[in-house]
Amino acid sequence: MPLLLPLLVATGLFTAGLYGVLARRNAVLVLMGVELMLNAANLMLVAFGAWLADTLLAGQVLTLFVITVAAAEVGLGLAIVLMVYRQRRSIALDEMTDLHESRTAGLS
Amino acid sequence: MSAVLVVLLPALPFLAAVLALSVGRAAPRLVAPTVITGTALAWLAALGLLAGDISSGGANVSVAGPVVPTGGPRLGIDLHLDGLAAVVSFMVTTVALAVQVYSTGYLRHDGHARPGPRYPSYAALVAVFTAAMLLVVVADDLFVLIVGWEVMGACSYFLIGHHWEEEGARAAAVKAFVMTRIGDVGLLFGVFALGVGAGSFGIRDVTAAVLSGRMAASTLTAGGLLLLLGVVGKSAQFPLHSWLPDAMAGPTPVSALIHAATMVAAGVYLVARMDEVFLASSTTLVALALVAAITMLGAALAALAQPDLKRVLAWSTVSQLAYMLAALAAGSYVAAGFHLLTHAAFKALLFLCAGAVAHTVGSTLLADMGGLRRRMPLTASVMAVGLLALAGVPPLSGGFSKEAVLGAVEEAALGHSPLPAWAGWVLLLSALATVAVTAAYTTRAWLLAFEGPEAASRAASHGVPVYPPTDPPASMAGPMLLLAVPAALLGLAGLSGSWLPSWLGRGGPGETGVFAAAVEHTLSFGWVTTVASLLLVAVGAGGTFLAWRSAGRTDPALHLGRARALLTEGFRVDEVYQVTVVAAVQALRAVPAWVDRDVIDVYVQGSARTATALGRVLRVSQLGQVQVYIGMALAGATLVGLAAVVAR
Amino acid sequence: MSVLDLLLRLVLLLACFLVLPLVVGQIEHKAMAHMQSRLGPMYAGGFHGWAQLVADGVKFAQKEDVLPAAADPWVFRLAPALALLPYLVVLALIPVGAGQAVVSADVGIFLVLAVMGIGIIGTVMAGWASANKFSVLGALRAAAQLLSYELPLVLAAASVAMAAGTLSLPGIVEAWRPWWLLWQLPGALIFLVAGLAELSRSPFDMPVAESEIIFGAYTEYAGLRFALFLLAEYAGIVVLGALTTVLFLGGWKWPFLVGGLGWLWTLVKTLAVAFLVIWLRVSLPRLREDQLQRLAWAWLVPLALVQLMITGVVRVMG
Amino acid sequence: MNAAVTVVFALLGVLAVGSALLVVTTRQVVHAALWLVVALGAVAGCYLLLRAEFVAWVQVLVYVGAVVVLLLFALMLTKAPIGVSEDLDAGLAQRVVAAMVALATGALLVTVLVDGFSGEVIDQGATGGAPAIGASVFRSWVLPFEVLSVLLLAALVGAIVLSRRDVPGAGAADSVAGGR
Repeated sequence: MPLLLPLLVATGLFTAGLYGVLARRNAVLVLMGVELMLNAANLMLVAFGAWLADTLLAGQVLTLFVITVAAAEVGLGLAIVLMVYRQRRSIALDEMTDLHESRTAGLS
Repeated sequence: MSAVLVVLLPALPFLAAVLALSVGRAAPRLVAPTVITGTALAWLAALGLLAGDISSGGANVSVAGPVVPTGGPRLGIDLHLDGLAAVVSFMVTTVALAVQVYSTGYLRHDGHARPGPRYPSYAALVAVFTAAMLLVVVADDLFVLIVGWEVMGACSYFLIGHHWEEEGARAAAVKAFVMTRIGDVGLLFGVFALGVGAGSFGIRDVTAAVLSGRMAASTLTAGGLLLLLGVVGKSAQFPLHSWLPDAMAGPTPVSALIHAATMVAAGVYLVARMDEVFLASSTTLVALALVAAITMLGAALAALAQPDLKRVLAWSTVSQLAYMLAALAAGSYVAAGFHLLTHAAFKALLFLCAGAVAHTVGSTLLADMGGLRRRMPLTASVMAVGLLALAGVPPLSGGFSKEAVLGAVEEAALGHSPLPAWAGWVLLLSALATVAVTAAYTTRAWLLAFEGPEAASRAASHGVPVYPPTDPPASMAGPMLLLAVPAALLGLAGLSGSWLPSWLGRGGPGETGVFAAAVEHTLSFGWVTTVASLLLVAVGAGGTFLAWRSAGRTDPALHLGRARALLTEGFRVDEVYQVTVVAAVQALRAVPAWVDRDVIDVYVQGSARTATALGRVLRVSQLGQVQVYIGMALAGATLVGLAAVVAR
Repeated sequence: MSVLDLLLRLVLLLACFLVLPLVVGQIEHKAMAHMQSRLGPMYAGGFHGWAQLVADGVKFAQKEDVLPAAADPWVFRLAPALALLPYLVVLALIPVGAGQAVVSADVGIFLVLAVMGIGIIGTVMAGWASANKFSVLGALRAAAQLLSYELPLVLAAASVAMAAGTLSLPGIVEAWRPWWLLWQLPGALIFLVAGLAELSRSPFDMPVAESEIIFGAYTEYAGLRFALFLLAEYAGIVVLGALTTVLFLGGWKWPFLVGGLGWLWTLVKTLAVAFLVIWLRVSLPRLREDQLQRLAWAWLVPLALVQLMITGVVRVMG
Repeated sequence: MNAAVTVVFALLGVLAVGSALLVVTTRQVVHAALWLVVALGAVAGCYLLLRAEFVAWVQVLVYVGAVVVLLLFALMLTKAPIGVSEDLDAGLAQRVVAAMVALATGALLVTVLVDGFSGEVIDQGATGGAPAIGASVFRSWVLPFEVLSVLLLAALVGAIVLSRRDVPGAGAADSVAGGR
């Protein structure tokens, strides 16, 4: 199998995930985009691990770690999303702009 | 055995200081025993070395340490102890021990059982200072010597600034540090010149190179003059002398140890140790003689007019150090060493007495004293011993050593030494004049402090509780009495013309050399100078006494008229510095100020203004929408990656 | 293995997958009936109504395939298949005798647990796509239940895997010894309880609590699709029984009759566990939602961790 | 590795990328999650073909079994409607910019990867069976493993604190329909 094949698949996943992160309003959908990007990274790790015939299995182990981190990230992310929903009845990202500087306030 | 003692000599006080500092906070009680024990052990080591020196007629102990790879001249961590070093180290440890014991009483505040909170650091600094001085004494390498030399300077800075809450103490500390530093720069370059010239930084290597004539005359002269600059700074000689009177802002025991007996003597010691270097170049020798001649008379005159007892002693120290340098210039390091020893004894004694007076009177101004002879009989008697020794009255120590110096200078004036005869005459006349002035100011100090009416306004003027002055406690009186013995009797060592030379001998083949015949290795007393000086003492003392009597037992210095103010301010040398050096520096300081404000600050403030302006622009992009940020970041990262791809 | 062999195994698997749930369902009918002092179906097919469930199946097939107007058609239709499929995969991995599994996998137990987790997506899809409040509630309950009980389930299985030193299902059976019945008893109980909860079987049947939310996620289903959900439930019982057998009860091992007839013992043990499941349904009342979560987090997870620790200690000491 | 594997991998890859595109473009929010299941499953298949068996099943167990269920859970708690929602995507301008950034990133990646690795061939994947992975994790990677366990614990605590309502100052007063 050419190494390029899994790499291109991963690139496709990454590009799609990136678009999702950038273009979606719904926070849960943005999280899905993040998951896609993480999966792209994982696929690359595994593919390179297979290509290098790594006896330490570094690629696969790192993939496991990334999956673990992703699970933690989703758990926390969704907790935050639910919190936001409870407060505002909406999880549209472009409405969560409370932390930006107001245009009328001066530098202080 | 002796080698071990030589190493222990500086190591013991240093270890004591480290210990004292480490336990100082937790157990202040242990500080005094620690430092006194360390100093006492060093004193014992010095005593052992001195005994060996006296019994064998000249010590000669070398300790070779590791050699530092320099790629140039040899630099070894070596120690060497000769007769001179043995005697001086014994003197240093004796004074240091006395000062350490004395300090436990001096730094005790009224009504307190223990010394104050600054005592641990103070005691540790004094111990470090002792170690550094001993390192200078036993150093066999110029860089080892410089290490001790600089550590001494630092300790001196801290100790002068002991009362750092006082403006004067801080200023005096800085002044002492800066002025000695000027000299130290000279010393450092002198060491470089001599070391490179001799191919080694070892002191004996340098002197050997000088004796064998291997060193170029120009190198020798340059190195000697530069060394002389260091000596002038450290020993407070003209023109770098004015820090020493100001340094009296420090505690009196510190003045006794550092600014009378040891640190200022380091310069003299260096010249004595390396006198081959100075004797080999008549330029250096003349410079040394002129510095000594100017300093001794000027400082003595300045001492005559001081209103402050400690400043009198300080100026007299400057003057007496010049005596030693005069002997060295005349080619007699034995006479110089003799005076160094006696001076250390009686000057330390005088300072301790002055401290005792100040401690009980609450002031060092002569105007606040008067009539103390009846109040403090013990202090008065030992003070009398010290003052008489200082005035050079036989059979007290100062009388003999001063005669030795005068004898050496007379030999020089008669052309029996490498010093040109004219310079010898200048030196001799100055020295004789100084004898009279010295007698005058010692008499004045005695009369003002211990005779006459008691100062009635003492308490009112200084807000100190009114209680009659008394003799100091045992911890202070003990060291005073201890020092009174050598101050009185040390001169007897000069009775035999051969004892001191053999004790101070180098003990090695260095004795023989091209200058061996020319250099005085014995003490000589000339009848002419002896009689002349005794007469001059009588004139100076008697004149002062008469002036005092005639002026209604007031300050005889009042007779000096207009000159009094000039002398009080030390010939206004500081003002000269103020209008020349200081003014020049302050004028120059406008340049970096301008650079800082109009060049550097422009960039700094410009960057701030740019950042602010950019912030105003970039604020538009801060929409608070996280996706926009991510998108921008990724777009930027992509651009960077793109640049990397394209650039390749 | 040849293609023919594989084909034969698949046919056998399919047969088991279709027959065994029916058997369990029939047992449930009759056992419940007798426990409640009634007869249950008695007429279909003749002897004690053995063909009742077949007749039910025919009835389901004849019913109209109702699609709610507001439903999401694709998801609605796909859900039953997704709920059923994982159990088929799991069944294929169960070794019925020494070397007698349709597919053998190196990481068998892990694969089983992974695949079983997918089934819940079918239920959630069904609940959401039905466009019915009760269905969504049921799906949410089912999802919450699954997420909570997945942890003790995996931990209990991990205990056995650690004891056997392998993740392979046949390997676990090979390594099994009778005294493990005692050693792994807490793990077995935890596994069974958590499995029940994953299957939404009583007393953990809040997701389908008919008295509260009608039939939860399956409310809007009718006809064949509903039958598929029912089939999934009974297949789940079979799978749970088979897994408990393989992991904790020694699989095909027995003091006698081992040679060649191991599959019989597997079957007997599986049906015994299935009977236990039915028995529990009849005996115990339904838990409340908060009681369910408390049971999972306050009892099962700590217990499973203790079991894991005991197993570890014994393994290291032994 | 033979040609059949390559072909299957290619098909799985197309499936994965295609469903990923549907995840990010569909206008029905639950469909996005379901397409995500397909994409993640296809990636798990890719792992299998790369002989990373253990990773593949972990992918199924954690991603499909847990992460997606959590996502669906969250979607339902936030009242995901059936049918097309118009407010899932940002405005057209943002979408265009997003597409440009994504495409540029993708193009860059493709350029770099093709430039660097075209012609390289995976002969034999390192077999990622459970024993090998276990040995690697607990010998070479035990420290990161422990750190990760702490991370998971922290995430657990954080999620609980965020979602509890009896913590002072946390959460809003109103409640949401849900099965907890």
